[in-house]
Amino acid sequence: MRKHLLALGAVLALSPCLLAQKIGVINSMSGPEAPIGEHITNGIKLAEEDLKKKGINLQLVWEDDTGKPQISMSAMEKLATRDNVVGVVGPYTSACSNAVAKLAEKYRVPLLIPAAAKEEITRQGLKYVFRMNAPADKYASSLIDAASSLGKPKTIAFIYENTDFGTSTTKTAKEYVAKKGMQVVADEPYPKGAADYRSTLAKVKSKNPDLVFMVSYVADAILLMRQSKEVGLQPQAFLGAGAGFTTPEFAKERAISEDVISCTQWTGDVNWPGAKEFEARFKAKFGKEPTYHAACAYASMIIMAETAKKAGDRVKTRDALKAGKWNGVMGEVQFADYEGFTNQNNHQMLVQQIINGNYETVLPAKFATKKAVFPFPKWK
Amino acid sequence: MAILEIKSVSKFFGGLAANSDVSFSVEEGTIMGLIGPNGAGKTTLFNCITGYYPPSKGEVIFDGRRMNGLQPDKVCMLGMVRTWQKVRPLAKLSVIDNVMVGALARTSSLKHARELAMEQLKVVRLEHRVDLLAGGLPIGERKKLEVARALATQPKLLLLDEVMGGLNPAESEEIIQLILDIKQRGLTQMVIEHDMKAIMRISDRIVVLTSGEKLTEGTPQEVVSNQDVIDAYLGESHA
Amino acid sequence: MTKTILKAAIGLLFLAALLVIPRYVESPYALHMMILLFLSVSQGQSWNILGGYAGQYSVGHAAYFGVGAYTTMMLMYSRQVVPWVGVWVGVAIVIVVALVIGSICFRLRGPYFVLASIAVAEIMRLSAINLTTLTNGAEGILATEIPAFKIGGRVITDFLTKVPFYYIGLFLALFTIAITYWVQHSKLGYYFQAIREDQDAAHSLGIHITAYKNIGLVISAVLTSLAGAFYGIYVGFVDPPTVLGLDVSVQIMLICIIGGMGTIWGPVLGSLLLVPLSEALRSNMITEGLVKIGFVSADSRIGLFLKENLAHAHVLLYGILVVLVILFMPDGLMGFIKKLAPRRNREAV
Amino acid sequence: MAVFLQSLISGVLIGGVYALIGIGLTLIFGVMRVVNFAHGDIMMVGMYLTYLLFTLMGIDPFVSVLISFPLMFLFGGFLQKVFINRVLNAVAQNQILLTIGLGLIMSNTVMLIFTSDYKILTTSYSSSTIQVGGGVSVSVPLLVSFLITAAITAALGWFLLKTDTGQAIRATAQDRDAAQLMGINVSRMSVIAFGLGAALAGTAGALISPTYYIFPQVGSTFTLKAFVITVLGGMGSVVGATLGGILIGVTESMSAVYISSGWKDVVVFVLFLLVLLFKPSGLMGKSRT
Repeated sequence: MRKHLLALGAVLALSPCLLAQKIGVINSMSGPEAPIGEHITNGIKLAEEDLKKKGINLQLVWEDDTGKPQISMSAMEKLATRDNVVGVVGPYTSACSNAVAKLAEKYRVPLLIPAAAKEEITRQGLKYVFRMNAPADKYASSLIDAASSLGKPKTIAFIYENTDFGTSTTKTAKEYVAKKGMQVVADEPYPKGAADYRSTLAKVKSKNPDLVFMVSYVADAILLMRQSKEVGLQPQAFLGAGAGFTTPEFAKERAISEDVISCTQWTGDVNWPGAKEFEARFKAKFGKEPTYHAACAYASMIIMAETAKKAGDRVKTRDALKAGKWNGVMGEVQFADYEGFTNQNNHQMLVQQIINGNYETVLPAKFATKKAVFPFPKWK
Repeated sequence: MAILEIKSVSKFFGGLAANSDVSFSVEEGTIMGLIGPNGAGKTTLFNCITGYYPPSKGEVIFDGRRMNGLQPDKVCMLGMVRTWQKVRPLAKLSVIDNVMVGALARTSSLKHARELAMEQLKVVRLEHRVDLLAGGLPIGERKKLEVARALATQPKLLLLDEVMGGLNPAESEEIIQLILDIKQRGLTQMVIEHDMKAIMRISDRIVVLTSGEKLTEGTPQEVVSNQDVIDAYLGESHA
Repeated sequence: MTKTILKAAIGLLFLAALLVIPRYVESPYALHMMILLFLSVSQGQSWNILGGYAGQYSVGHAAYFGVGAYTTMMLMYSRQVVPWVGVWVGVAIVIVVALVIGSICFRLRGPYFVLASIAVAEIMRLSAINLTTLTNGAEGILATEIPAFKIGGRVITDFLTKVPFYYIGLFLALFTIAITYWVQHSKLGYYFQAIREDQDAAHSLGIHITAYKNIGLVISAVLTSLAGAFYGIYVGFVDPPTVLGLDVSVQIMLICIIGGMGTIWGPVLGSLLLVPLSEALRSNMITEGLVKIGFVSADSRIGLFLKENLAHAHVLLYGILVVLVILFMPDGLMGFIKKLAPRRNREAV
Repeated sequence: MAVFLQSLISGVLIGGVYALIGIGLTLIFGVMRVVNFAHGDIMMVGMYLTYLLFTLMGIDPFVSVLISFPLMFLFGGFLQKVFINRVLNAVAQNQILLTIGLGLIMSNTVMLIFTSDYKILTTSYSSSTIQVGGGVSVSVPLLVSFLITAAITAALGWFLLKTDTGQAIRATAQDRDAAQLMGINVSRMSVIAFGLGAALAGTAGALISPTYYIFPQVGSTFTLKAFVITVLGGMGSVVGATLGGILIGVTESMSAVYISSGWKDVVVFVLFLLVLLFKPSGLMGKSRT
């Protein structure tokens, strides 16, 4: 006990010297977003461990935003002004990231957002805001491009949860299919956690779409596919845009998840440096397969910590983030300005399909592990 | 002149008649007693008169105006106010605030309302309880508070529903004096009461209700000597 | 008499202190906490007028909060209407909404009223999600910058720091307190309380129940919508769950009930307790504090457990707090304090 | 036509489970006049119980009802005795807040224990269906849960009508004071009623688990639904709650098809308000004066 106190005293006394390593984390650790928040937390914990091995001792300041923007803002205020962090990794949700981004700019705190999908976040020309993951439009375009390259779909149905993630992804998807000349035959937002999608799916089935495009988190993804099977919805392909369709839990439901096409920011089998090891270690440590959120968070923390360590203060860290180039579990990372984005990592999305219960990358060709199954086989 | 006329008032609940075809009128400045066994429909009649229930049939004419369908607040503003058989103090308000709520029917100034309320508290002799919470008063004082609150609305007709119920003889006597005082001030009253002795003393006329119907009407002397009334009451006490 | 003067002096001193705080406190975090406190006071106080005084326990105040926030933000976002104009449009809409809700819900009493108020707020939330062209749906509305506030071409404030928000928040909180004070010391307050204590008795004393309930609702709703508008502009982002969700309604109600309903200082007290408490729990300050004073060590099992879980558990503690307050201080903190204070002239007989 | 039939069938089947939640709430309200805002959370506890029994002991969710029903009954009785009983005579808003607080405690305790991960129960029959013809299918687990619901409702009806305890509960619901005067142990009836309410909610949770998913915050949606159902059926009316549940199930699935899945909950709430306005005693309730 006394030893601990002494150690604590030493840390407190030394803390000004350690200022450079103080990094904030804002994440949804409780509240409705907590399940995914946990992956981000675990990803960062693993990064902390690895950084320690490299001799970078991090002092992380954890902040829970409970998934609410105003609380996220409180957290950012606190990190920026009270804890004097060098940089911040987080928050998870788009709504929170959006709210926090402005503050980061105001206080000139480099903010690295690991996994929020909303495009606008990095489209406001904010100099201190960086994003690791590809924004929502990439989900839509990579999936629809994949389907178009596999067959000749003419009609598409959208089923998506009526949250920020669901609607914004679908919005960009609708714009994209309009350009491609596809016809939208159904547009069905649903409230998260509705027990029964059968009637909606029956309605979609009656429109006989070539593609069914879904945006859902894992539980609804499983439910939607189960009930699609029940009502006999039979398109050429089921396209799952991120989130729930790329989780191990979903893949485990083999009766309904086989041959579903989805896209993701990351998988364990891709040949990006350290990806496979990351997956294995994550599984060993936390007893769960990592989601792309975990990988994004891991990579974000590694980049933020290493950069901050070298740069020292906030402004230099920002400049270093802007100038740097990395190659790690997320592949090549560079925060670039393009197509109206600022400090956005132009991340390569991976299109994958569940084949024999495993996620297999099917596109782009250079990362492909298996050939795609198309069209979707008849339900058994 | 009759200030209140009840014309063939009936009130049905589902198929049951709580009041049927009751008619009588109350002269200005008098006290009308309303008696009858339990369940005779006395309180229902009060509710019909003061707007809590719309009468199913018949008319209530007050001060030359047809009252059917008017809400209780409107009835009060027109000058008819009631008290409750089971007292309803505004428990978390002080005694003076309770009475002020009544007085505010006639003024919007709190200062004026306070003066009016103090006057009425003096009438019912509660001036020593001004700042207590109404919920903390003993039953006798609560009854008085109800009367003061009703008086503060400056009614032309005061309807008292068993204002002596649950009181000891001394307290009842105080209320009787209070009712007679109020009469002295020229206010018309209609009183529901179980205590026959009391009602005989204060009433100018009495209406007797049984099973929702008017049995008879007359001066106290006429009513006590009426054979039907005796039967009804004996019937009740023997039951 | 001297006591009143003393009270007034203390009050003025407090007010003066609140007014000069931004001059001496530079930490935006501290100011932010103060702003949250002001927001909470105005929310709680607004609810107090309808719930505490008139006794109509609305569990749907998110509807007014959200409409206020949304109208201001929508006008600013899509029509470039400056917020201090947009706020009044919000107020106008809220009055209409409140009267519609009032005419529906005030026909109902007790639990039915509570349920109806929830249903209305939920309809508003779902509408905000579904009317995408109007509200931008679930994506919410983000305002990246607020136009500077000018009078006659002179910039009064450009909203770049927290200071203007601090003063607006302070003004809003004081304004709601003043309105509550005014209500309590007017005919309205007497009538509201009469309705709360006994609706039938109040009715018999010449009180037009529905009219006064609606007046109470409109005052309460307008104040809530001002708080909502303030929130929207301050945070710069609104979306359906954060301004129209059921937990917003519950939160608004809790401030007042924990503090003490039907009293002027109840919501202030409630906010003083809840805002710092939830912040302390959320940001793990309690664990840090326990570690610092040496109560637990940071690496011990208990220390680790607290560090891991206390931040997650803040809603749990919130729930426990609510249960304790209801069971042991049904009149809220104010009632509890009053009970502790000498009873003076309140004794009966 | 296939779409219509499909929606009708799944609406009715889901409605059966809703009914069970509604009946629990209506019983509690009937006997105690307490609006239980923790009802959905009690259901959530039932779901986790089912989940535990399934994952740890491999007990089929439908079979586990036999275990979870009595356990949830005890849990409900405990809640009543320790908490609800103290506020029976308090003002309505304090009762509501107490139950809200209890709900928060339940959902967040569960979150601490199980994390907020979504749990999915996958049984061998989770996605099995029966083809009825005309392209219409019926989900097997949903059909089974509907049948169990029907059986439980029937048993409950028998209990309330034919047994002494049941009649005492009904008497208490009708007039608490009169029941007390007649020598009925009112506080015991309250414990039983709350226990039954909790057991029914827990059972509903168990029955819905094979076709739904579980997370700590799942309760609030169902709490709101339960309110709508009970008011629709008439607070305190068991038959009303049964019909109300099915009506809500069908309304939801029909409006998802013919209006929009985004608006279906709005339709339900509007229906709720209309009933409150024009028939506040509920579709099956007797008007009280």
